[in-house]
Amino acid sequence: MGGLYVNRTRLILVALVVVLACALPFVLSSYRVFQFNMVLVYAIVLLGLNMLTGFNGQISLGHGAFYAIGAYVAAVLMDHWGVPYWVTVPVAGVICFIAGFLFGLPALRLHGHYLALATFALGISMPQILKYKGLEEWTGGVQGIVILKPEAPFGLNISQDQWLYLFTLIIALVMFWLAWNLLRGRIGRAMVAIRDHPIAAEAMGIDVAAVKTLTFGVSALYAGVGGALGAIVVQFVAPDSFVALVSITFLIGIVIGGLASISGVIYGALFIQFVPNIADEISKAAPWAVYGLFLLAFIFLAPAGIAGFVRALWARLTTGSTRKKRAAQTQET
Amino acid sequence: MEAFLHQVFSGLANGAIYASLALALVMIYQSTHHINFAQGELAMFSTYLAWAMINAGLPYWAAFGLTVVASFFIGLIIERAIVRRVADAPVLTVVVVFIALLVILNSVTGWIFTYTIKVFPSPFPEEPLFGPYISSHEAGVVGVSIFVLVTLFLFFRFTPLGLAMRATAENAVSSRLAGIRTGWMLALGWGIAAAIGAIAGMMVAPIVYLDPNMMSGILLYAIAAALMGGIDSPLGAVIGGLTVGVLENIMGAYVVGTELKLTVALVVIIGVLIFKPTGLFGRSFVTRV
Amino acid sequence: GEQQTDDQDASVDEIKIGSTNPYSGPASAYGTIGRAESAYFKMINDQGGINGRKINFISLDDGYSPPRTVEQIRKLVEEEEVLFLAGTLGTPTNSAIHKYVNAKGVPHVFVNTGATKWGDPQNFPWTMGFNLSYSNESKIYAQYVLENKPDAKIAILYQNDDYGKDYVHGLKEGLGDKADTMIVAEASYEVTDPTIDSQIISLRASGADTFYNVTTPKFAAQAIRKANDIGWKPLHLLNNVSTSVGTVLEPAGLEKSVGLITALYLKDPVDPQWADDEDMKAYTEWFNKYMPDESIDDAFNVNGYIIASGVARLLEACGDDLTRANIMKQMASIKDLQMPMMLPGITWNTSAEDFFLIESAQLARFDGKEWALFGDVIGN
Amino acid sequence: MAGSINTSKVAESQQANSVLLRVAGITVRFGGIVALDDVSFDVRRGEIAGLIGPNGAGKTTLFNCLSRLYDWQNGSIEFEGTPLADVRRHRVAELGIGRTFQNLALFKTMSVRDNIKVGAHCRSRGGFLANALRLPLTGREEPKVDARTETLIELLELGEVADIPAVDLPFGTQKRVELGRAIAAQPSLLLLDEPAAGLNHQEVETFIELIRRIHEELSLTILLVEHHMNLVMRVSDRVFVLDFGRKIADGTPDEIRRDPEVIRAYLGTDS
Amino acid sequence: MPILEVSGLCAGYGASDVLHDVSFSVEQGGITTILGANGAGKTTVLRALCGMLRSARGSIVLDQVQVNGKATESIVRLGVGHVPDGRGTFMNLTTEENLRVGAMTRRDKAAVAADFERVFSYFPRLKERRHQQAGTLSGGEQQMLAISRALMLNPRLLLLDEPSFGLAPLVVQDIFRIMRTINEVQKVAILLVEQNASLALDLASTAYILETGRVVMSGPAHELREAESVRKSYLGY
Ligand SMILES: Nc1ncnc2c1ncn2[C@@H]1O[C@H](COP(=O)(O)OP(=O)(O)OP(=O)(O)O)[C@@H](O)[C@H]1O
Ligand SMILES: Nc1ncnc2c1ncn2[C@@H]1O[C@H](COP(=O)(O)OP(=O)(O)OP(=O)(O)O)[C@@H](O)[C@H]1O
Ligand SMILES: [Mg+2]
Ligand SMILES: [Mg+2]
Repeated sequence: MGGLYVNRTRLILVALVVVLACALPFVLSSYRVFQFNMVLVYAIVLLGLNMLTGFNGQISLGHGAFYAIGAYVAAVLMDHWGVPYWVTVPVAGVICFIAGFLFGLPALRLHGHYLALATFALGISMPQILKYKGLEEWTGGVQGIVILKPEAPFGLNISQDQWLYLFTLIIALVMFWLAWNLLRGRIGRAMVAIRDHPIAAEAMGIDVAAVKTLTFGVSALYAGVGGALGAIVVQFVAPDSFVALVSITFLIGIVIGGLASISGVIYGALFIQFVPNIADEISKAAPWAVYGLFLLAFIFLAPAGIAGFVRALWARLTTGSTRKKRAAQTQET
Repeated sequence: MEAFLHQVFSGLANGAIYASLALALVMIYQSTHHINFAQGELAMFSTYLAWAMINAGLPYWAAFGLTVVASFFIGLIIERAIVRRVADAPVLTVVVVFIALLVILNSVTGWIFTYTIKVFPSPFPEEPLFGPYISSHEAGVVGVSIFVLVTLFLFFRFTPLGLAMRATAENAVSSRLAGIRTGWMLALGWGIAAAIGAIAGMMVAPIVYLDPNMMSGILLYAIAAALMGGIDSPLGAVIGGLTVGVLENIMGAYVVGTELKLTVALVVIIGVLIFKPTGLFGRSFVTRV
Repeated sequence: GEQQTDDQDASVDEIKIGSTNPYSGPASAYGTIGRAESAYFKMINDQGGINGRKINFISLDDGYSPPRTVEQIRKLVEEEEVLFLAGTLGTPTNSAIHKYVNAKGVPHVFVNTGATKWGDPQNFPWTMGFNLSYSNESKIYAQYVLENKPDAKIAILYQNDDYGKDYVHGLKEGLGDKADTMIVAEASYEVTDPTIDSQIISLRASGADTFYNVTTPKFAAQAIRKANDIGWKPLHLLNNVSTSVGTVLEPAGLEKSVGLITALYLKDPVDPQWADDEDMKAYTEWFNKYMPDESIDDAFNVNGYIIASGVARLLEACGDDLTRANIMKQMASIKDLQMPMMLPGITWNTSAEDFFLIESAQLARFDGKEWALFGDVIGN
Repeated sequence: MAGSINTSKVAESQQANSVLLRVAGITVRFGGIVALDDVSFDVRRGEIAGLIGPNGAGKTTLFNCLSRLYDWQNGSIEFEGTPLADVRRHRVAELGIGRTFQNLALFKTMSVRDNIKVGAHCRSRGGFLANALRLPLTGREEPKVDARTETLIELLELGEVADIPAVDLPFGTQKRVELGRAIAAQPSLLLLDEPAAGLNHQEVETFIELIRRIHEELSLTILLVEHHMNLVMRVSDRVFVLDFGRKIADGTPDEIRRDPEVIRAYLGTDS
Repeated sequence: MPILEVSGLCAGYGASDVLHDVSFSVEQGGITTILGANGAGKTTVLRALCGMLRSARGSIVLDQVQVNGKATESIVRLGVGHVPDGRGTFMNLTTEENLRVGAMTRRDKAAVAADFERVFSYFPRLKERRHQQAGTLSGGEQQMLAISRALMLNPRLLLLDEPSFGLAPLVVQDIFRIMRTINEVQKVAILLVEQNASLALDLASTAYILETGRVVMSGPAHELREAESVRKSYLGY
């Protein structure tokens, strides 16, 4: 976490990635643009989850639930009230923030595996709640809701896919910027301090309960924004889109990408978006087995996540000094 | 009233299923401090082994014994070959390894044995035990769970090996400094857990049928049961399992209906945990500075 | 959205067809359907293809997750540029792409679920379902009950998803005004439930004398066995999804299955009554050659086999006019087609207004050995 | 921080000898164990008070009460007139009580610099929104925290290791980081739990200098638990002695050194 | 004939070494002490001896057995008790269970029982706290427990990393008395790392001074006691 110095190389790198990301929809086919659009969506969700789990140390196996809430908020708003798609995104964020905060309150009492279970339970229950008769009028029950795809505004001469991608990209950049600010400042330090030693953190004057619940809220907010964007991109929400497996996939994303790493969520998002397809191409008989092997391979080759791997590589390339290397091990990019 | 009793008994029978897998979870927790998400699939895989042996003509008990032994070694090998490599990694990394194992086992089993359900025989007589309430097999499952519970309890409480395993799970470095072969303790923990899982699988399969997804639902309940009972307590696992079984039935039949019964049951469990954060029978450990 | 007209050039010697199936994930039991379809096309290609063209059947994994279906279908349509889609499996998954494929004008046929919405030519002219719709099937049972047991007290067990709810809805429609009085209990289950014992106990306790069992194979077997074990002997109506003798009734116990009633339209490879049937011989021969590692018991394979043979049949009908418009046109002009592995007398019929392929079935009662068909073929 | 020297000197002379911390009749039980038994004492503003006693006498337990980690069954603790019982845990630091931990409680993965910055948490402002949006407030606060941190790093000679994760440092250095973290909160009362454990003779000498220096420069009141008699006796103005949870003596170091009860229970003869 | 003979030991954590070419020995039944400043590498030496550092190179001979590269537990089973830096308490086990873990390698039930009584007589506090969760013991109590745990192993060679750490003066005196006793009565050889140089040099026969990972001085303890530099840095007179 320490030494988040914004040096020039890093700035250039970030700028390069952003430029590349902006250029993407103009060089790739619509279908690929759609895939990368989902990568951005996942990256936002993973960023929130990593904030909670990686930085703050609260394990969530149920973030799919907030992703679902975000998606449904967007879908219901658009479907029932004709709310413009871009309005639904912040609304979904706010609603999920509240939901996350409220869930975070009882979660304060639970630690480790017990918290993991509680969040997992949330993930498992969500499809059932979405199917529930009493909510059917809004949620469309098991049928789900079909959403219309937005056109590019201001008479821009670009396709819907390109526009949606850019729209998502802008939001993603904002979300990354916010997370970056948050994590490198006073609150970010407090989050990590709580993860490393909650008792000492409290003795240092950190309101552990408040930081934890708010982190839960913010993390749910990210999931909700991601959910809303995901719903708009996929143009469809249904309970079956938000099964417990989704939450597990998000967890895989942050671990493979790199716990407590901001850049890691991008790697993680790429992994969860593309590796299942690769697995499918390798075997129709047992694609899951292939997927599992990929997981194991990544964990073994990059135990600190892809971000950690890249960092170590970078450290080896740039300096031979042991000090820096050591510092890099726990620093984050 | 009769229906109510029936629901309770059926809940107990289901609960015994959850308990049997929960015991395997407690076993692995005690010896590694992890919750093994692949435990259910491991049990399922073991049960397929037993099924294959029985199909090949082996008598039930021979297949049973061989399966338990084979599962022990499978657990051992998985620990040595795979889990060992992430021994020092953060919990979540290990969780991902478990998930990888889960999907691999699930998928490979489906591939080898196909997804059609299979009948798995019961070692217990056909006739029901208490009228229509509970079958002999279900009663048998309860009995087996209690047997495993008592064995585990005695093992951890009174044998040096049990103590060595607990010590290893808690502080591997200090354990090595006490001369404990921690590598073997972890492998042994996996082995025993896999063996218990195999027993659980063979007890469960006659009731739910054998298929590659047989355990995925049960695992969820078993985790809930183990945590509600206290993840370090074999007794808690059994009582947790039975409670979850009954609770779920009563919720579904009389309180919230079947659609939300799982949700509500989970809410109740979490409620219990909030009230008692280490589970009903879990020991609470103080961290002091 | 823009409508694409990249119909395939008739001169090509390969026809690309796209599909999705859950090969991974909790629904991977259905994966065998996709593998059966692929195996069938392999046979077709081995025999020289259709009208001299090989079939390139690209079936992708969607894990039964709607967002992934959208992604895979877009890949098939936009990257692979398949001529059409066939046999995509699952209601939520197909719902997710329903609008997309119709906007794109890509034929989306033999949709492999029984939801009613796949037969709506007005709004979705490019989509046509395959199965007898769940609601039509339900209406057959409703009619049967109304005729044979007018004062029945019905208890329903259904899977808590669109498949289950479609069935329940269909039954209620079929019963009409009497639905409220006749249906005395409903209980649902989740696919993750280990057992449905509790539900069976509740349903029995409702005093029902008729049991409408809307479950997938594993739960169907559990339900049949459990009802029997607790001594509940209702008129037991079992949905067509789970009529496989090999994978449902045998596990449940053949003697416990006696008296089950269902609506059939496919032949079951394990049902002894078809042992000497020509269709079945061809099927078995194909199966042993092309799917040696799979289980012949599994009636899901029949589903894949028929869909694939339907697709082959469709391509034959299209001749050299391999345009998307022609595909839909041929799809919508099937008359009294008797396909292999379909029950005798159950034919396919479609028209520009009628996008339901299979609309009839025949009731059957399980006699402990085989499904004894009785009554006429019901439906149009 | 450096600038505060003069003003605080004035304040100190005004308030000299006023009671900063009052512990009255504190009793703490764990099941059957009585860890503290009716313990009372005062710490005056500006002094260095030593707290000694055999192992398990209850010294750390007392510290844990002062930072509200433990609840006590009887008695009261007042800090600057505020009853501590009414103060929530995370408010203790803000109130002016800082501490180090006997067994180290650093934020392991964080760098030395960040550890110290966390220490300054209670003296800076800016919540989630201000941080995420980089409101002007953050722009003002962060540089202040940075500056204070750098001053402390210099004071404690941690410059060499400032970017290294705390967990990789030798024990003694970690103790210094903890000290830095504690004083970053600008406490008026500093609780040190065995700060010199594991230091050799020369290091203890250096440490005594350091203690005196921070006491002076930061005008702190210090309550010190230590088994290193040389250190305690040299820096303390007064010493309290606990044994089996009970206070058995208090007085100047000289008085304590001669107290037969203390010699019997704690010091032994050859020290 | 030394029970422990170390030569050319290099070891570290990660990329660079902390120890450079360290050589020393402990005589059979003797007491050797290693002194050194904070971070000099004393703990690292003890860790390397016990096979806890993969990076360790050089030769370590324990009673004529080359133990380099052996697993920690195998080395321990040769009769090496280790009171580690940081105490290594099993926080969630009881005091008694901690001690039972210490005696895990032993089969002689009666002797173990006797040793229980012995360590309880050394540290009556532990007996009182017998069934308490060890994690809640006070710092000093945990230190007593760590020493006792090592004694329960009935070692031939005892490695002590700052045994007096966090102990009250009286107890420190006790500990050194105990060390002397077990050394004399049970012929346990001791390698002592200690900050209280005065006591350590009194107890030990041989001493080594470690500075930034190198042995800079060694010899009979009483001689080192007189050395100017040792007096200034470690003894304070
Ligand atoms: N949470 C707790 N549960 C049970 N007993 C406790 C707890 N905390 C402390 N104790 C007991 O209270 C007594 C006092 O402990 P404390 O840590 O205050 O001692 P101390 O004076 O700091 O000793 P040391 O000098 O060894 O650090 C000890 O005997 C300890 O075992
Ligand atoms: N786990 C570790 N990871 C990385 N570096 C370490 C680790 N442990 C110790 N070091 C480094 O190795 C060097 C020697 O440390 P060691 O603990 O051996 O010193 P020591 O002489 O025992 O000091 P002390 O008196 O503090 O116990 C120190 O510079 C320390 O930073
Ligand atoms: Mg203490
Ligand atoms: Mg050391």
